[in-house]
Amino acid sequence: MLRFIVRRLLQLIPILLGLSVLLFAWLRALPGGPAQAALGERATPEDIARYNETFGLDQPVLVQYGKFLGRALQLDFGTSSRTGQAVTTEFLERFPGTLELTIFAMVFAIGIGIPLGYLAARRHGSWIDSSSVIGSLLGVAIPVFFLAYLLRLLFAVQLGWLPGSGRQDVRIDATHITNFFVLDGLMTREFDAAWDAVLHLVLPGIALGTIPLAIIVRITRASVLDVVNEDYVRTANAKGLATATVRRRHIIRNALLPVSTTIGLQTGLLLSGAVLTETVFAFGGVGSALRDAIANRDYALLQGFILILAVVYVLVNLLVDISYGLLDPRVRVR
Amino acid sequence: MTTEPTSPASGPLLQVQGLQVHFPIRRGLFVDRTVGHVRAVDGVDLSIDRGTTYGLVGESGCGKSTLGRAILRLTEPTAGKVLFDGTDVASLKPEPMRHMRRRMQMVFQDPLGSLDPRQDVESLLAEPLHAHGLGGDKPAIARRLRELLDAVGLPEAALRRYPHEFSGGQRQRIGIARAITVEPDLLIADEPVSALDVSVQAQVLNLLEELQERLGLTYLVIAHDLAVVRHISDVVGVMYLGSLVEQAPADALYEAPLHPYTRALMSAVPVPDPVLEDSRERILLSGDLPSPANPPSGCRFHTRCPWRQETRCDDEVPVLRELAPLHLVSCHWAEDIRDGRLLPKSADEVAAIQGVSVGPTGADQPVDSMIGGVDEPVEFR
Amino acid sequence: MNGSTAFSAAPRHAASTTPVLEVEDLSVRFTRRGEAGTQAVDGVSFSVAPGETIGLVGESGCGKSVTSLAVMGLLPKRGVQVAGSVRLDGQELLGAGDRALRKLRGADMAMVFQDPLSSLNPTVTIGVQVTEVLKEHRGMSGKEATEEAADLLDRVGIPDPRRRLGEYPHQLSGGMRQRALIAMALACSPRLLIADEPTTALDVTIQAQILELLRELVQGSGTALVMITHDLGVVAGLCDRVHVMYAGRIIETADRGDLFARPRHPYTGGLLASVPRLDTTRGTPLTPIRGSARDAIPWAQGCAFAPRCDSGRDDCLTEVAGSTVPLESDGAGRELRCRHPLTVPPVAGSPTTPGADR
Amino acid sequence: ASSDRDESGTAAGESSASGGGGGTFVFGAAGDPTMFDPALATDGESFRVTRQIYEGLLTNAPGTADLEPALAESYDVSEDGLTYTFALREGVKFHDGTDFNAEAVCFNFDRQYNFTGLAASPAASEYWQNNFGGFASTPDVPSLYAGCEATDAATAVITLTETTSRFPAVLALPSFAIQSPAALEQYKADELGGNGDALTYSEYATAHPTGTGPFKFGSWDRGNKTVSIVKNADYWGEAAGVDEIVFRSIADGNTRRQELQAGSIDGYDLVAPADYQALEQGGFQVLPRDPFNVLYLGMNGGGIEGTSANPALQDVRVRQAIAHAIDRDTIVRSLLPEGAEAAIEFVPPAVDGWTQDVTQYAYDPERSKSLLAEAGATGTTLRFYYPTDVSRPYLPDPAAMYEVISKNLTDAGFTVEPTSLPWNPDYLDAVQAGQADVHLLGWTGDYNDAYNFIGTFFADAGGGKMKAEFGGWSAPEVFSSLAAGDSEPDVEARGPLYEAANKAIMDFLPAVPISHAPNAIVVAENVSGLVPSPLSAEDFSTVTISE
Amino acid sequence: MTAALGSTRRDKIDELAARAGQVPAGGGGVSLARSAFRRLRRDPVAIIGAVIVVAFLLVAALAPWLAPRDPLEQALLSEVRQGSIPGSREGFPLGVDQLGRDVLSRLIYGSRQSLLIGVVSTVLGAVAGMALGVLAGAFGGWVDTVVMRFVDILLSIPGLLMAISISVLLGQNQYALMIAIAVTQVPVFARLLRGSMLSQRDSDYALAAKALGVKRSRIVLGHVLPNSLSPVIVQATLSLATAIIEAAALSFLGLGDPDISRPEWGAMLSSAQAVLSFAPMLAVYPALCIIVVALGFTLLGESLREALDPKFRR
Ligand SMILES: Nc1ncnc2c1ncn2[C@@H]1O[C@H](COP(=O)(O)OP(=O)(O)OP(=O)(O)O)[C@@H](O)[C@H]1O
Ligand SMILES: Nc1ncnc2c1ncn2[C@@H]1O[C@H](COP(=O)(O)OP(=O)(O)OP(=O)(O)O)[C@@H](O)[C@H]1O
Ligand SMILES: [Mg+2]
Ligand SMILES: [Mg+2]
Repeated sequence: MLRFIVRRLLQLIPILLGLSVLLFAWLRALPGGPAQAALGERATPEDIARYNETFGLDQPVLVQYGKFLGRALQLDFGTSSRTGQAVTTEFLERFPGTLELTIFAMVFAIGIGIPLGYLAARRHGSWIDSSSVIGSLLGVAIPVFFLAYLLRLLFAVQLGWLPGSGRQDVRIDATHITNFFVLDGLMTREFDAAWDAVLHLVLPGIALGTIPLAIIVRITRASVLDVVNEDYVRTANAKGLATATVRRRHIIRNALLPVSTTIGLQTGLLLSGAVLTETVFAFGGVGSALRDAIANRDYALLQGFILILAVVYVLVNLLVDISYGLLDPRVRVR
Repeated sequence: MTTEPTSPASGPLLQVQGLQVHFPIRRGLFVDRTVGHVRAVDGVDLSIDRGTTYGLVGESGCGKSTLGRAILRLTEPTAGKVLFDGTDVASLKPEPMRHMRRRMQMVFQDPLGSLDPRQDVESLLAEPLHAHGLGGDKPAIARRLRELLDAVGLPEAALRRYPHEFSGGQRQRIGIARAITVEPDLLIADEPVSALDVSVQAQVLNLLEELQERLGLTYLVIAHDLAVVRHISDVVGVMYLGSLVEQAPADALYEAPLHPYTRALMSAVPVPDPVLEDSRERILLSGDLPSPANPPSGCRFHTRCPWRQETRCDDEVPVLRELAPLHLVSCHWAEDIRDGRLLPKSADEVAAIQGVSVGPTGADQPVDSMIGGVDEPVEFR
Repeated sequence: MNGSTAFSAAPRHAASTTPVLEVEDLSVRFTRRGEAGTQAVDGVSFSVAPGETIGLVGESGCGKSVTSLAVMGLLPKRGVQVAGSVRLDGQELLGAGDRALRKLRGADMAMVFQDPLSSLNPTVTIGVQVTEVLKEHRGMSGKEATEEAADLLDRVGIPDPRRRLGEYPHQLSGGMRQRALIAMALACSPRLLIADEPTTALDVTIQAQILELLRELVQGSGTALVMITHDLGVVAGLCDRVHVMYAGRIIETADRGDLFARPRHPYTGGLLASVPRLDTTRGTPLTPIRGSARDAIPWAQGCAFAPRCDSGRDDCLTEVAGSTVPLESDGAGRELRCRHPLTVPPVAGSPTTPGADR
Repeated sequence: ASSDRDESGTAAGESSASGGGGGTFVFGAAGDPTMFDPALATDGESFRVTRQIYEGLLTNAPGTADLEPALAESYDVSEDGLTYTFALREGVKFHDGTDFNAEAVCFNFDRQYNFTGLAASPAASEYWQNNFGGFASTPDVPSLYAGCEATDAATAVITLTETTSRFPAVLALPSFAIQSPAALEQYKADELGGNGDALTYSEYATAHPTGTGPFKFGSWDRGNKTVSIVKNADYWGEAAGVDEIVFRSIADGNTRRQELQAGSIDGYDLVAPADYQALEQGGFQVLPRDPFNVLYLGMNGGGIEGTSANPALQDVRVRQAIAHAIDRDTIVRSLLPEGAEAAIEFVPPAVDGWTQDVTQYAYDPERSKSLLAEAGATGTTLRFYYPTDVSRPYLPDPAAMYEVISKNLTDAGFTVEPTSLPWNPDYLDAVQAGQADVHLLGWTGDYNDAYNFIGTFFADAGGGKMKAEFGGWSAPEVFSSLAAGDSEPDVEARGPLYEAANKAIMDFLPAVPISHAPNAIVVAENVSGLVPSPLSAEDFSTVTISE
Repeated sequence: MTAALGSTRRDKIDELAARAGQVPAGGGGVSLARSAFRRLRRDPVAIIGAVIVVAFLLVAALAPWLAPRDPLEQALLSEVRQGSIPGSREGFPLGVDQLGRDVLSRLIYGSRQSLLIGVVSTVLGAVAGMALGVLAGAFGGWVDTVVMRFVDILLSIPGLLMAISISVLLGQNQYALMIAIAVTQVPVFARLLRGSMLSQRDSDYALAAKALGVKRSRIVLGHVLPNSLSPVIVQATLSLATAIIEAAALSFLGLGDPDISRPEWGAMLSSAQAVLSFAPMLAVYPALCIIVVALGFTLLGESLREALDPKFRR
């Protein structure tokens, strides 16, 4: 097991190296380069030269890359040209929000997707089945800004039940320690703040969760359909087990194996930046930071975030594989 | 339709000497290291005379298919020689090897799986001709295909059909037809009938015999059903855990099996004859086939052998020796068993003595999570 | 420990001759949207007495499994029409509620399937899969059930049962998996055991072990056993009575000895002649039945076997005879569905009718 | 120089609030601020916050672009226009308790003049360099600033090196607000770090901005995208009407509107013109800012090396054809909010120097066609650049504007080849490097002086050419008329000079002015006291909230 | 009489007997694709999907004849009141957009561009991904490792960022847009095909071909590849739907086709969001089109998945 984990972590090295080369090359290939981006349209050639000298950009690309790598190894990914903060600091500020949002979205997607997928499979061909297929498609095909608009119109504007954007009500005086607002609220016993932070997750969580929801419904449905035709389900029925036992122990348990992989992959995708959702919900997470960085050509931040997110992505996949091994004794890692 | 005149029948067509196939078990931190071997085939010698049939039996996982494939170099042998008509197949370079394949063909166990589902019968049968540049022009090829279909008893209409449209027996006929398209000398049939119903099985067996007669083919037939093997073989080899334990002319083997394993195997085959079934003595073996990755020491069969003796069996590897003319056996006590000087123990006794333990033979395929579960990358959120 | 075990010495219904299972005129039809229905089982009747073993034989696709699933009530609910009557100890099963059936399944009737690996849940330990039956039907507590399960595994010949209880199916060898399945089936000493090709996936030596085990169990406990197989050898060794099926119907029924000695239906004869035998010498040609089961015609048009039959005459078709080919008594303890049965016992090597192959 | 910098303006002026009921006012901003040292800031969202915290010597009168005293109660200017003497307000204290005085004023100007290193880079001190030129450390770059002297605690004298129309108007810009020298030193405001590829800002700029304004810095929660400022109880003027203002950054316009409708914010900026009606019907107060901007279609004659703009535009008839092709009235009616007007020249009518008396190019596609035919340029392909992902006060919906103008041009016989780029930096880079044949851009004035518009656009950028955005047009008559206006110290005398410049420009037609459009800020029904500023320089201290 | 009858029956049995042991009756051979197609034809889900897709393809092809008006014609000039332009108007079945253009005509013409984007970017992505997949799947070993690591790298970059960086590098135009979308699809196709090829590579028929002496290149390209394609085909149908959706997302970010006059659903949708508050239908129509087309492709894909599944093969 440990070997497996170490092995996977070691595999991360070539990925990160490749990715950093790619990113580095990409940024150097852009017209204008970092200096132009930082100094803006007004920059004279002398300004650019001065800037390049200051930040060592006049050196050969290989030297620059080496320096970049050296710093990156110490978790120093440079400074955001937009906010002037260290990229790592910026990430630590932004990631907790995204993580909270992702967790909420996945809880939403899983909580609804699995039962719905199961139901659709068991009522194969019925209206529940067809409407779950079409409904999940709606989830994928509705552009998020439109969905966000509708959700907010209903729940924030018309009904006034839920906050429509942001991470926490500005009128609540909350203490932030970890930047996980929910966790902070619990830690400081500011339960109203924690609850408020949870409420703020609902609408963006739903908007973000629709795609994983749709995919989970589909995979669950397909997987349950496969499993109910398996011989061991027939065996379980032949043993006269109660329907509930058959469902829980023999159908759902096995049907969830492929679903768990999907859940992991989707979590990885969501973590790497819900750019649009965070933007339309003014949610201070990684996604909106990425978008700001793009809009402002904040290359250091892009570079750093993408590298860190790649690590996150791989780690999530590693977790998926490990949990898959835990769920399925056949592939238990050695 | 005759085989091209073979060189004066000097010696056997196929000779296998000390053939080994070891599959490495790889495991490792960053770079895979080999931590052990599955000894699927572990030193097999055999030879097959022209125009005869060699039957190979043994239990699942004992290495029959691997041996068959290694002979055709579909799996690379680890060691040993495969002399086909005097040429060492194992040392041929890829292109000469490809040409050599024209003379040695294979019929597979799973008739459907071995036919490309996307090819119709015509292109299935023509493919080997094209591959070896045989068959001449179009009309000639068409003629040849018709001959082939005729030989395996399929109507001409079959040409434009696809494998999934045929019944199991017909599919196997197609597989056989394809194998004989290039007029091979040797045909290795890996469990050609075990996927078929008995009545169909009989049809295919008859077909194989008929073809041998007409074309002078040499067969290596692999099967786990002793009755089938006996039915078509001149010489039968019995394999256990990667090695031959007994080899003899079919009749001799069935009349007087010498190796304990052969005896057990024979007594275990159900016979459609209640009288015989009720009367015959059963030799039940305890436990399962040990793992070829970790074979028992000494005589490989000693963990399940009802005749196992305290001496020799556990640590001394028996060699294949000729006990009667052409009758080879690898058992230390073969003479004593034959002459009834040793009596078998019951399966329970053996199990008790051996403290049977069987390693998992189940599949532990590595799961590449990257292969599974790919989904649409809708992540534009 | 709970006293009553699966195969304790005295059969509970030793003397009783009332059948455990009576199947009467069972028909199963699969219907699919937009497709012609498949009559998988067509008026099958048979019964099994306690301690008796009957065999259902026939080629692939002739309806053996569907019959057994219908008896167990395990056919899918939709797209299937079942008719006739299935009685277990006099209790009608067809049309019984799901709940009632679940009570009976596993407890009074049990089933062992062909492929022991796929029939076991890969993600649940053997222990759980055995104990869940005990808990369900015998109301045992966790601890009791574990004890009992270990005992069961021991009795079906799995060494070191306690360790095995904690293992997963893939960690067991094929023979042991099948033993575990049998242990589950026998957990509640069922009155009826259906074994659907229980050894087909196994090696010969393992098959022999399993058959031996079944033989002992049935003899010891008075359980009625329905053995489904296409292997005539298995039937010859195990069954008391044999029902030969073709295209969804029983075409011949006889006691074991009778059947093999004097097959009457050309199909049965053909089957026996197709099997290569250990005691024949090389070169003896086999006499297979020509064609394949695909070539059957619907029973409504006559004898389904007629297209492949060498002794077929024109009255094998309904229109000629005016009625369907009936299953009729054919001497003591025999039934036959054939208008032109065999007279000469087929011996391998001496084909019933000339001009066999193709 | 950039031709776009609409959100700069001057800091809040005297408070006129009635000292309302307190409470928290939540305002929806369109983006995150970068930091709060106005001397180093460049973006509107940062300035919106610093305007409430700091004050300059001068400010703009509420609701206008006119100058008004702030920390300076009055000033005198010498005859030659080079020496300005400011009489400072007394008894004013910075938020950290230190005194505001002439020393502090000079400290601030000297600070910027003495920037070195990273702080002197254009990325950091953009406003100083635009308005005052070079630094003490860069003698080769001329500086407008000569020095500052605190003659007594309440008198500061600033001397200049040349006469310019910019001064003293620039003093109302937020960049030249007066910050606490003590705090600047304590929190090392000038120690800009340079780590990796960018500047890092000081602790002062991110956590301890200290001014004299009606609000003090509260906190900045980046994760929640909010900045909070709290009422300065010791403010010298009228105290703020609310206890706290929270600026929430909400990038998406629809989200801002819905959040206002849901009641979670009390007001927001950058209201989409399409939303005016719905908001007003919903009981919200849409407060339009007087138009103080211009939208134009830039044209490029290809006079810049390294670019390949269309030489056909060299012909004035082709440029006139473009001007006649554009249907300004329809654009104003259908694409711009109420109160917008068609532009006949590059300054809004409110600015001195505007004149009716310029050559006007009425909508006349037939005329365009004939002009084109005359010039032999029928079917000329125009590479038309327009920005995406942006909404400017003068250009609320660039895509729609592009579509209409492109249709106009096509109707007049041009062929249009569109290019769209993200606003910053791609679009700005591209058009300012002269890559477009025609492009959409505009300008919001910084202060009320015509030169701030036309000078910024069309002055000689060196070598007798306009800047690259305008394809390096060489128009000596335009250059000389502009220079005349800029160097006239007498405000009254500048008007006619600028009128002449406007005429010259419209004759030469280096670009086509299209419209002056108002934009609006919106607040909830219960908010009062917010005066919209044409410079977007709203003072939030006058805001009150009623229950 | 009976005899005569009897003899005809006899013939019938002979005929039946003759048929026994022969290939099934019926017309010509049915290839796997054909039999899958047959199954599709019987599947109501597939029919719905196909009808939708074909309908939209027809609309796209016949746009000039179907559209009631010129999709570019702006009716601004006749308007006097500001703010009243988008919305319903007499003579325009679905109303007009902000610039007074006929929404119905724009939707009809928009199907061309949207479907084009879907098809081109899916084809590009599939071809590039498949090339990688074939490389990895056919050669295995270190080629496989290198290719798959590269694919991992692609996968770990958020798709949106990748699309943006590509449009920055290539400049903004509709081809860059299509390439940007295609690139996000590449790793999916690559992984799918590789996985599928790995499993097919060890199949009996590939081994059989090798045993017959067929050349390696022919085995890979002629046997393994075609048989590995069915998951790719399914994925391609699904990708068609997602490509259209992604184009809409990129339009929303201002990274769409710069020639926004050319009607395209994604661009229509994103420009409509400026007037959501009072003309929501402007967004609803293109959104519906996208959803319905996506539904069509998805249904088709899902039923293809079943039709091509070897499990259902008979
Ligand atoms: N490619 C391979 N890699 C590793 N091990 C293999 C491979 N192929 C076969 N083996 C192992 O080699 C042993 C012999 O396999 P082989 O297929 O030759 O047996 P067999 O006698 O043909 O069995 P069966 O009757 O089941 O076909 C088995 O233990 C099998 O697991
Ligand atoms: N779920 C089902 N839907 C439709 N047809 C079915 C279904 N299950 C079985 N059949 C059909 O019923 C017939 C009988 O099948 P059954 O499984 O009973 O055969 P069998 O005798 O058990 O064959 P085998 O020896 O291959 O197991 C076959 O033609 C089969 O195609
Ligand atoms: Mg094998
Ligand atoms: Mg069956």
